Amino acid sequence: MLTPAEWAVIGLSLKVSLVATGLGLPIAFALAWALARWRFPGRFLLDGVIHLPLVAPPVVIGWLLLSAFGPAGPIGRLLADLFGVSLMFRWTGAAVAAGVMALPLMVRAMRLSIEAVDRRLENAARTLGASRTRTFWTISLPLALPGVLAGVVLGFARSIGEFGATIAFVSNIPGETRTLSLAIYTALQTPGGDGAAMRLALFSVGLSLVALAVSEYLTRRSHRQEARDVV
Amino acid sequence: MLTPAEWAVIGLSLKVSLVATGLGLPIAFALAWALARWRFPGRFLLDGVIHLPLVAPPVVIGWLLLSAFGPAGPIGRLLADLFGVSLMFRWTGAAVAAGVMALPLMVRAMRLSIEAVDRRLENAARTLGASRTRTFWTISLPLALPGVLAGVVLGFARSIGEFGATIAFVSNIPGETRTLSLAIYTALQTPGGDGAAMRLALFSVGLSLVALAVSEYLTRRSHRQEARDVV
Amino acid sequence: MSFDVDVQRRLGDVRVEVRFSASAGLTALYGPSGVGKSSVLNMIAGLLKPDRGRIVVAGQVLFDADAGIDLAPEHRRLGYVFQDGRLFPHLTVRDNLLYGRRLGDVAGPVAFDEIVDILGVGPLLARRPQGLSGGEARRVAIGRALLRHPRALLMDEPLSGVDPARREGVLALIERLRDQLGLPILYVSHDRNEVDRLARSVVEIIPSG
Amino acid sequence: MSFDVDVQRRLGDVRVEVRFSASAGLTALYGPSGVGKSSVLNMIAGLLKPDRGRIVVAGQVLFDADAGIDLAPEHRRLGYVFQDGRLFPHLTVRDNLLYGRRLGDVAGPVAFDEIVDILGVGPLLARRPQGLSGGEARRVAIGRALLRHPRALLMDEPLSGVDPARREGVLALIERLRDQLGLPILYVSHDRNEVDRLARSVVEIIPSG
Amino acid sequence: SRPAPETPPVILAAASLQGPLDEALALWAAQGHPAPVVSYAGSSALARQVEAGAPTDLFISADEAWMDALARKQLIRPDSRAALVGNRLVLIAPAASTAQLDIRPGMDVAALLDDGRLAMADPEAVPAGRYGKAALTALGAWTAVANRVAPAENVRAALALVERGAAPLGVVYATDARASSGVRVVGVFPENSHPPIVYPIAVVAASKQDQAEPLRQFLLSVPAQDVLARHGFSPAAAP
Ligand SMILES: Nc1ncnc2c1ncn2[C@@H]1O[C@H](COP(=O)(O)OP(=O)(O)OP(=O)(O)O)[C@@H](O)[C@H]1O
Ligand SMILES: Nc1ncnc2c1ncn2[C@@H]1O[C@H](COP(=O)(O)OP(=O)(O)OP(=O)(O)O)[C@@H](O)[C@H]1O
Ligand SMILES: [Mg+2]
Ligand SMILES: [Mg+2]
Repeated sequence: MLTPAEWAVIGLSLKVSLVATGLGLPIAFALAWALARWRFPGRFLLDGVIHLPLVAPPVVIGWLLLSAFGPAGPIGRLLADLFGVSLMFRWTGAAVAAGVMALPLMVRAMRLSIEAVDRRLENAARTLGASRTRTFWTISLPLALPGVLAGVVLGFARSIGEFGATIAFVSNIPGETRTLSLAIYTALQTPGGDGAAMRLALFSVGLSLVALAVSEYLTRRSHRQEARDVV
Repeated sequence: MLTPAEWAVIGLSLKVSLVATGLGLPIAFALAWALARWRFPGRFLLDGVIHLPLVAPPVVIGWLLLSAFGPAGPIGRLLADLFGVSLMFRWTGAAVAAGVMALPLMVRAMRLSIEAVDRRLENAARTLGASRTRTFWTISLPLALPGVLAGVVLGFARSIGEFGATIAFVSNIPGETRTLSLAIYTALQTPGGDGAAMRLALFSVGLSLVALAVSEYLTRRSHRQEARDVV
Repeated sequence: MSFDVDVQRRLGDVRVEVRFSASAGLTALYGPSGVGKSSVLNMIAGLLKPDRGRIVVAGQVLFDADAGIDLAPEHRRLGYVFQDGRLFPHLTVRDNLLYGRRLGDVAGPVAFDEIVDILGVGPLLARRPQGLSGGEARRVAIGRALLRHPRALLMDEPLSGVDPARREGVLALIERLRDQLGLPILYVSHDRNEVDRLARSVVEIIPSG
Repeated sequence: MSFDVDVQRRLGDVRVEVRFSASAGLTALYGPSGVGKSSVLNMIAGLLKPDRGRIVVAGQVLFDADAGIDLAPEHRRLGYVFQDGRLFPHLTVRDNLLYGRRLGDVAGPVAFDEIVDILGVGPLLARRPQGLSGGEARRVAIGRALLRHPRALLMDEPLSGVDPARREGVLALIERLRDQLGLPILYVSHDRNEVDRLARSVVEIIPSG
Repeated sequence: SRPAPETPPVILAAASLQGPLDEALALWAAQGHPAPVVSYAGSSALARQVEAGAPTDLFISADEAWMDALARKQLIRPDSRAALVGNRLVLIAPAASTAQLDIRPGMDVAALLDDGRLAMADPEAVPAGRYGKAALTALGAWTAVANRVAPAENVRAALALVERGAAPLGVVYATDARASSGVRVVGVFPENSHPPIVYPIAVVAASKQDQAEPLRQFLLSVPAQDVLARHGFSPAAAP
């Protein structure tokens, strides 16, 4: 049903999106936590910067990434000098692009849930001898879980769909940066490629439905409620 | 500092984004409510469809909109026959595109907050004589407000940044559908257009910072907490 | 009969099964923790649906499984003081108190100012529930239920957390509602003193099965 | 001295100002609603920072504004039964009870099984707090604080909502902790009977200016 | 055949070359060379990647402007610049349309549009749009349609607007029109009505790939040009 090339594209998309969401998750959570819990100078500015990838057209973000991470860019040079690593034309660069674009969505969802956590329960944990760290892991984080899962789903879906920043940053290299979205674009650029594009689009949708289902399952498990109606 | 043409672009962007977010808000809230509160067959599918604009590359959504709302499309024909209205190449079409792309973000944020509303408070309102409707307006909605505001900010920012679906659906007509994002894209297409693009991008960012600030203000006002530390 | 209750409902492993008829006045509902007292109040208030049974309050059938009657909570006109407070966090104390006030009847059986005075919540009116002390919140909850101008009262340990000084005033108020207005009251308490003082009849629920 | 407290703190318009020294045994904190009893417990527990003052419990300085001492709540080793319960909704009753258990000391002064038995929460162990009745939740909260193996106890109306049958057992348990283990206990209650039975000394807080 | 080098050459090519170029490169690979890596995207994005120092060997642009920009910055080897292929512009209508028009000076495109719009790649930004504007201007038809244009993101998007009946007419490349069953070619614009449509190719200055120059020459050679011509591209005279 799927050609080997299509399988490769799906595998690549999955890899890129999982890495983008996986690495984005702790960063997004840390940012969400800081925005929800701390008052510090520059807080509003940080909030604005996080929203940037949402507000600017993706190609602008791709271009900014290119300027920063490209071989001539400041971060790109640093990475090359220190680790001999380059993101150019690499799937790692695609993951960075997807992660950056997904970040605002992840942060917002997580922040909503963190702000809803009942601080009195955290205080109760402290009186029971739990350090800040233990309180975080055993109380705050589990209570914020719905937002974390929602953030992960949004971020994963956005990563699967990410196109503009990726193609502008790491181009459209088959097997390396040509994810599902880019493959769909490529197919659409080929005369008569609409059919292939639609097939691929269906797989995007399939992937995200799986992600949705997993998150629904996890949410339900963590909130496994007793049968009693809430009255 | 800004040319009249640039002012026009900013005005148009604002109009398109405000309409997209304004009309999207009740729809998104209704969907979020349904997903959070009701169990119905097809619920999972609905959830998947809502996420579609996030997962598929924007151009695919643009073409789907074109197929549905175009003169030959089923909805397009209906609109034309019933109201003599066409969205093609109109700013209204741009607003529809932006709204569709923003929808998943709005729905998710609102749903998170709706799920966090304490049902026992709603029950208390009912015993005090409030109908379902009054309970909704006076209890459920105010308690879900953080999510509604977060959804509106995300949606507005996404609308400002929306590019791919818009240009595919209603093309890039100056004064009608050329929003900030499309103008930025146009500028980036020509060698040496970087400067103009960056200027415009700064205005996108400015617009969304204003939206952020307004939402922060509203959130804080609605949660105006008494000075007492939560202990 | 002011309360005519015959209900049955499963909650997890527990089976709540209660049947009683109470004449006018205040009826105390008594029984060990977890026996289902709050659940009975919830069923009468329309928040928890009995698996089967019939509920009649002050002559009106609120629920009848066989007849398919199940009045919405907002149509039962009962004042319910919840065991767990449930003040609306986004409203001021004043707006909490006035939430159930029926449009039109500004002057109820007991005036707003008098209730505020008896409960001693006057200085709190402009505040939000968040910073209230335990006893303060409790008194606001009592006031909110009374100001709804109910046809009958359901009170689930209303005086827990209320200090002795205020307690006297509230007890007197309850007696007044009971005697002067003839309000049927169903009252849950573990405190024998309260029950002895207020109750015309005591219904004791014993664990079933 | 088991409690040596001298604190002051503004809360909105209210000024809470309390000074007392309590010798060993159980000390009752008594006073009208809103006078600041819970706030004092919160300050002792380290959850609310006094504007100025000093707190010494069982010989250890927990807070001293002048000396700049302010121990984190988790280092104060106090068992706190909150006025508002605060069970962890995502944990089972068992995990709630064991949350404060210190690693290593499996057998505390009072064994898990015995506490579960006295509190009558055995059948609830596998459940989540959500469906618990008022009295059940209260008893779990008591057990949770005791199983933390505290150096001293803070109890804010711990028996409100607990039914007479269980109350006797819990009272006996508190007496045992007080006498056999010599645990200093600070006890807030509006119930004169409880206070008379348990307290060696009563500290009455009166509203300040 | 020679031993294959470790890394294949990297080509950045305008998206509209996608199918035909792949076919031509397959011939190259069939000769025993390692298959080149090709990235298809918009010329502007690709040119910026070259600017940023991305590791590439060949750049094929959809128009001269971006190649000029790279040449000015000495990012391509000047002697390697050549015209790879050319293309033609056509006026299209939906397949079901009965529109008839002679493409010649003085033609009335506006009348055919009725109250619809003329779909074309953005005349301000996209090469195909610039050529289209030039052609319509040369034929004296631009002023009448200037504010009736639907500027699309690229040629394919313009084609999609016509295919779906959203626009009654469109200006696209001949190569795109011929591959679509949803549109009908109304007429071909005379070659002299617009600047020559050229896809320039050049070796990137920073390339260290020995295969780059042979590959460039292969693409300009008869077998490769035949493949491209079969898809409707016209052979371009070397500049
Ligand atoms: N999902 C459930 N699974 C098992 N038991 C449940 C469930 N929901 C409620 N229960 C039990 O139903 C019983 C009745 O609860 P209810 O709140 O009515 O008790 P109560 O008589 O008001 O007790 P209290 O005096 O402690 O407030 C309790 O034992 C409670 O644990
Ligand atoms: N932000 C605030 N503004 C005004 N008053 C406040 C604020 N926060 C707390 N208070 C008041 O501080 C007082 C002390 O509260 P606390 O909970 O300590 O009382 P308490 O003695 O425990 O009363 P109770 O017996 O009712 O539990 C209360 O009157 C409360 O309303
Ligand atoms: Mg109860
Ligand atoms: Mg208190």
